[in-house]
Amino acid sequence: MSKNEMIQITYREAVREAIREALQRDERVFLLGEDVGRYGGCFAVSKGLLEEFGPERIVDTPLSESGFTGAGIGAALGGMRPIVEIMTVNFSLLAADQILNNAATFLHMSGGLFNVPLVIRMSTGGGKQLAAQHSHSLEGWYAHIPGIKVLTPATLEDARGMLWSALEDPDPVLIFEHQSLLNMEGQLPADAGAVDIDRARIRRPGSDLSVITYGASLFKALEAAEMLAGEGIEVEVIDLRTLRPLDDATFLTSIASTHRALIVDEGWRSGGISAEICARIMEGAFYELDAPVERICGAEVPMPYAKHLEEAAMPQVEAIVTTAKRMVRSNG
Amino acid sequence: MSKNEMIQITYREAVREAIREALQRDERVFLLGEDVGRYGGCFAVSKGLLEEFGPERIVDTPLSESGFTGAGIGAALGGMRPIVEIMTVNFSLLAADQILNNAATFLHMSGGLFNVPLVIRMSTGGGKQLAAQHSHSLEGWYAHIPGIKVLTPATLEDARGMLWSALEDPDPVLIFEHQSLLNMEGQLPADAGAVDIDRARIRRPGSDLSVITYGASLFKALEAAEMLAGEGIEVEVIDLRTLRPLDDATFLTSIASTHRALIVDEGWRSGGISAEICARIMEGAFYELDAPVERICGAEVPMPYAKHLEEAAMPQVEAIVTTAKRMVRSNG
Amino acid sequence: MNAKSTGSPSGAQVDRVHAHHLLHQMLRIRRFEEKSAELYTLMKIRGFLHLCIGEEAVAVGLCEALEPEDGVVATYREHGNALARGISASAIMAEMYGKQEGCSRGRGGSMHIFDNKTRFYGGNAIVGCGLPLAVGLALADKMQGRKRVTCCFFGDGAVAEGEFHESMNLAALWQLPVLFVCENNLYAMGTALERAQSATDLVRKAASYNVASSAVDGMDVLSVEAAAKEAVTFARREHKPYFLECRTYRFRAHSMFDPELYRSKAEVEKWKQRGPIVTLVKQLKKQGLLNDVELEQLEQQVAREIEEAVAFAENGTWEPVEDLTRFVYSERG
Amino acid sequence: MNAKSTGSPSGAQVDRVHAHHLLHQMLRIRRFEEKSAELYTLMKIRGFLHLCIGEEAVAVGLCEALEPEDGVVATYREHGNALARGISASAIMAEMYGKQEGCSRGRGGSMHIFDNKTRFYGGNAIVGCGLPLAVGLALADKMQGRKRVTCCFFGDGAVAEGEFHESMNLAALWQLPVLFVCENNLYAMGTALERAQSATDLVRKAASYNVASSAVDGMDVLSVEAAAKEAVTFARREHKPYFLECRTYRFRAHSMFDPELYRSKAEVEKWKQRGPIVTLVKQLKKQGLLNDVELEQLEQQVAREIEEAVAFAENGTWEPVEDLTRFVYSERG
Ligand SMILES: Cc1ncc(C[n+]2csc(CCOP(=O)(O)OP(=O)(O)O)c2C)c(N)n1
Ligand SMILES: Cc1ncc(C[n+]2csc(CCOP(=O)(O)OP(=O)(O)O)c2C)c(N)n1
Ligand SMILES: [Mg+2]
Ligand SMILES: [Mg+2]
Repeated sequence: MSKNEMIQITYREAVREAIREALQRDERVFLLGEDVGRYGGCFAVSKGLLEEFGPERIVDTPLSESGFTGAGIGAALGGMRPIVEIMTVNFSLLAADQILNNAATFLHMSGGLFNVPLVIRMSTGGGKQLAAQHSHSLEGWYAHIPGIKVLTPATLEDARGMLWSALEDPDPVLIFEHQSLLNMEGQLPADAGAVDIDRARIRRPGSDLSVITYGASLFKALEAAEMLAGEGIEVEVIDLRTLRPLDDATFLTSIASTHRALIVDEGWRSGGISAEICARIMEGAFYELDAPVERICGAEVPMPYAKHLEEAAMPQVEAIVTTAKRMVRSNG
Repeated sequence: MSKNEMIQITYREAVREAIREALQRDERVFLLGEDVGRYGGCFAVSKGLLEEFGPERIVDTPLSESGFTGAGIGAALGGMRPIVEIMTVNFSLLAADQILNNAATFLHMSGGLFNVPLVIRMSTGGGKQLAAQHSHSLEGWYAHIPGIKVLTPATLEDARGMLWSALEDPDPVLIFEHQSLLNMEGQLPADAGAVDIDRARIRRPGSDLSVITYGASLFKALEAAEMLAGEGIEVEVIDLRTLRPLDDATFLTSIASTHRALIVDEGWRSGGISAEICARIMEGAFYELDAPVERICGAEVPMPYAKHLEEAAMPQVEAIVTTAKRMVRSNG
Repeated sequence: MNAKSTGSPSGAQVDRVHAHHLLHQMLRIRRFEEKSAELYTLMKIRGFLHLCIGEEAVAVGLCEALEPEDGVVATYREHGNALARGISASAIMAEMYGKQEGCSRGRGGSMHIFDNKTRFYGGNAIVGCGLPLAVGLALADKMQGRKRVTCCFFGDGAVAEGEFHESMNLAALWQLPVLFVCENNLYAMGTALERAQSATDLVRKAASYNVASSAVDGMDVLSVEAAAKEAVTFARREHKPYFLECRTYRFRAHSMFDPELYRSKAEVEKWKQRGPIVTLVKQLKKQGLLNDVELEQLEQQVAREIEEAVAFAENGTWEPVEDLTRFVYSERG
Repeated sequence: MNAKSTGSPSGAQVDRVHAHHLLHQMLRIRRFEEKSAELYTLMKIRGFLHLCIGEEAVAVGLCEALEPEDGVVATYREHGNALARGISASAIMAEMYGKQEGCSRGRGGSMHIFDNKTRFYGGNAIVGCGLPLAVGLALADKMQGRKRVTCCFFGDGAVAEGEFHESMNLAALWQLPVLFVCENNLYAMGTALERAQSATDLVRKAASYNVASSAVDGMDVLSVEAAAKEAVTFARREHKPYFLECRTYRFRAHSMFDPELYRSKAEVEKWKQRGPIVTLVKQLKKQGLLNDVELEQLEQQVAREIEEAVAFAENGTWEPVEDLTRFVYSERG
């Protein structure tokens, strides 16, 4: 395979390739979670890995989220590099104690003695009509916790590249993979590898408005930007990529030239990452703003099952377009 | 006892009186939690109640936070009005699944059929050198969750009065009692009773700066306000009282006359309730602001044990004074 | 696995009318779910759809043993429990269509069936999360001096969750009439019981909490019914929990996205031979309690009911989008 | 409660030097904690302070059985475990003073003692949260082909937590050499075991996970040591978990804020008669293995160590406030 060759790949496959590469590169890496092995992963992400790497490295667990997440922390303390998979973000609440009270605090409360090089992957987000116990977007909520890092790969490149960087990180890293992106297909260099996990990225440059987003909402923002461009409005679309630590420099710089910002976040509005972005802009770019920052967020409801209600509960392209137009055309 | 008689009472006693009154008024009310009975409550809040009301209504539980919180939800569904006590907010993470995935969503996912009239009380906050697994302020974090209400009584009046209103609420209500307030003593009318749980309160009027806070930080803000008054700066101190739903009208109105706002929150800064307040101000009072809103928050560290570090990790009067002065004297 | 059956053994004489009733109930579930699978491929039903085909005897046998005032807590694989409990096929079907005439107004879908008339508390899609609820419902009954029983269904997979442990202990400690019904179908998604539990004899676990227990052949509705009646009677009379393991098998995939790599076709076929419906039909025919005409009549009755349910769902209406944020908090007034 | 002791029964002949060593270790813990209580009233130590006075035999007996490369996970009542494991009294005392010379730099305090040289992973103050960690540490050993054992201490109260259940199952399922040591002192704060567990025989619980187990008289250090050695040998050789219940008693309050309303003075006195130090002293004297001079020498040696520890802590320094946000993330480079 030549170096510059591009391959056609899905998000799901990109994550799988990332796991496979990690397993090959570092024998301390293993995958731990419910149905990651024989079943092939609840979303078929780890399909085939058991056959390739065997049950010692692709470890099926019983339904014990707190137990196996804690075991992941222990294994990390014991010198391994576990990748813990929690099927869906809602289930991770069963492991919330281990994540906040142990993984995030261990280094600090031991006065720097014991770091926890653990990666936890989970699926997040709505759009699949899975209703109130399988559809939430809690990555912004987890981003409140010091001691962990929170990654939200949106693109194929990040799906493929963030895992290795996370595994090289000495501290616990949570990776949120949006359910609705798994089937997304596109081109990726055959030799795609690790990417940085520190910086946001401008996915589309523009001068009229900064749209700050991440995860599956990125593509809605890009679609909206395309439509807006048709009307002469140039939107700069920023993919946060990492919600903790939050790279505010990138969006503050953008706002210094656009003077307007719109945040698009699938998570619930109140106290979500959208609020923190607002606050950072307040603190870091107040005098640059021509108009107040606005937010398009998930409705503050447990996710409903019915398709039309679920759609109404999530940020949509139309709302981004309408809001962006209003913001740009108003004179702040 | 005459109607207007004032009694000397501590915060701890005020909470106890509230529980006692609820037990007397409504036979569906009972108290459920670890060591609430024979031990008298880990912070002695429920001392004496077992003797008065018996083990059927003051129910000691094993160490099973998820189990007994879930049992509280079930009992509420079964027509009772349980008060679940979780000793310390950090332990509530063991019950996070029951709180978010069940209590907060039950009404919605059942299409309005089943509401959950449950009250969960827990202690919160730092200042007692209890370190990284007993000292956090997660009330602002819980305020992210639709379907629950979040109360943070700071005053004796609220400690005494919020419980009954919470019990009359048809939906789950979380009450956070700050550890460091339990010994606070003061005067309260002998017949003090229920208070509203919907509105913030201005605890000290002022025209130069709105200080928005809640819980134990309220008293730091009031102390700072006193000192600032000595220097001719009149600070308006707002006690949020309820973090969800957030009464933004009160602070937005205040800002409309002060044009400056400072938020004081013991919780971690990023993505805390301070961020949401910032965002609401951005959205609702942007054109009123003479200067960017500022935040004084808990440092983003798991709480350290050493006294001087713990103090440094929490908002302090001095920082409020300094910041307020700078904000008022600068010309935005 | 050899299921030791307790309670009335199969082959015993049963009342004809009652036998037909049991068969009818199982057929309702079977045909309802077959229809649901079809509607799923037609995209009328979306989200996750978990079928209990093969496990009908458990739902039917248990619900027969319950009184109307008893409570039920179930899982995301709960169509059978809901139908057997008496929620109408129409309300469930409309729910899966996402229509506001659905039992949960279309907000819950297949995984969140609720009903207050039959005291059906979900439809819970977090594995294990229903168990503490059942404990609390029973606690409320005890506190209010009511003689009700709370029946809590959960799978073999749920036994590994901490909440199983906490709930068993609480129910036993507080002497609460909770009937813990483990629908042991040998797999949790793709994880076989012996890969999930260090000790696979689940009844032994009950003993470690001092909870009375038994296991029953979950493929034989008469055995299940008998065991359930004993268990419910015990719970109600003694004011104590009871753990009933029903050994059963799901014939279909875990959900609609499951290539079933973790078990062999032969294993599935073997269990299908012991299917609860074929077994009962064979037995009743042998005993002269059922003939082909009667069976056909039952099938037609069921077909009509399901046709009506689908029509009801099709004719159902969408809740207005403006109502999205209703039911986050109760409406007072 | 009648503690059935297993392993070498008390009264057996022991090596003199070793016996003195065990006594010395227990005395170190006892005097260290007595001093800590004193320093607490002087406000040199703050936060929660949980003393293990009365339970010294458990910490000492267990740590004797461990190899240096083994791992230890403990609770917030862990001064004894830490001292017995070999963390210096000075480092622990400085930690409780909040000085940066403390074993956790003063960031942890009494509830969070850590040490990497002795592989002491806390000092965990969420009841039950250490058990999954121990499983993971043992999993890492298994994966890396090391023959180490992980010893996990926890109280009787922790048995009610879901994490106990999940951890026992995982360790047994994966055949991991975790030594689960239940320090059963009959109370979790004010909650007596029989108010926390529907079945109070904890060893029976282990059986429900197929985990080998035994109970030992936790007031007799020789019995504990013998049982611990058997358990550690089993875990290391068989690559399997072991559950050891040590029946013991805490003589002091749960923490420094505990009026002890939940138990009688008489009960406490009765247990004090069986205190691990008085028992061992009596036995050794009877066997002619200890005389008053030797005892006094041991006491003096301990007193010097503790004096030094206090001096070390007093002379320790405060970490600069500017360093507050260090150790939230690792420092690279
Ligand atoms: C806490 C939690 N973890 C994981 C899942 C995903 N999941 C749904 S069903 C299931 C298997 C459950 O197996 P079992 O309890 O045996 O019930 P069955 O599906 O066999 O009826 C899993 C892992 C979930 N819903 N909740
Ligand atoms: C999850 C959790 N719940 C509650 C507490 C408060 N708490 C601290 S120690 C304790 C009692 C624990 O009893 P046990 O496990 O028997 O240990 P012991 O204190 O007797 O050594 C409790 C309830 C806690 N630290 N963590
Ligand atoms: Mg199953
Ligand atoms: Mg104890």
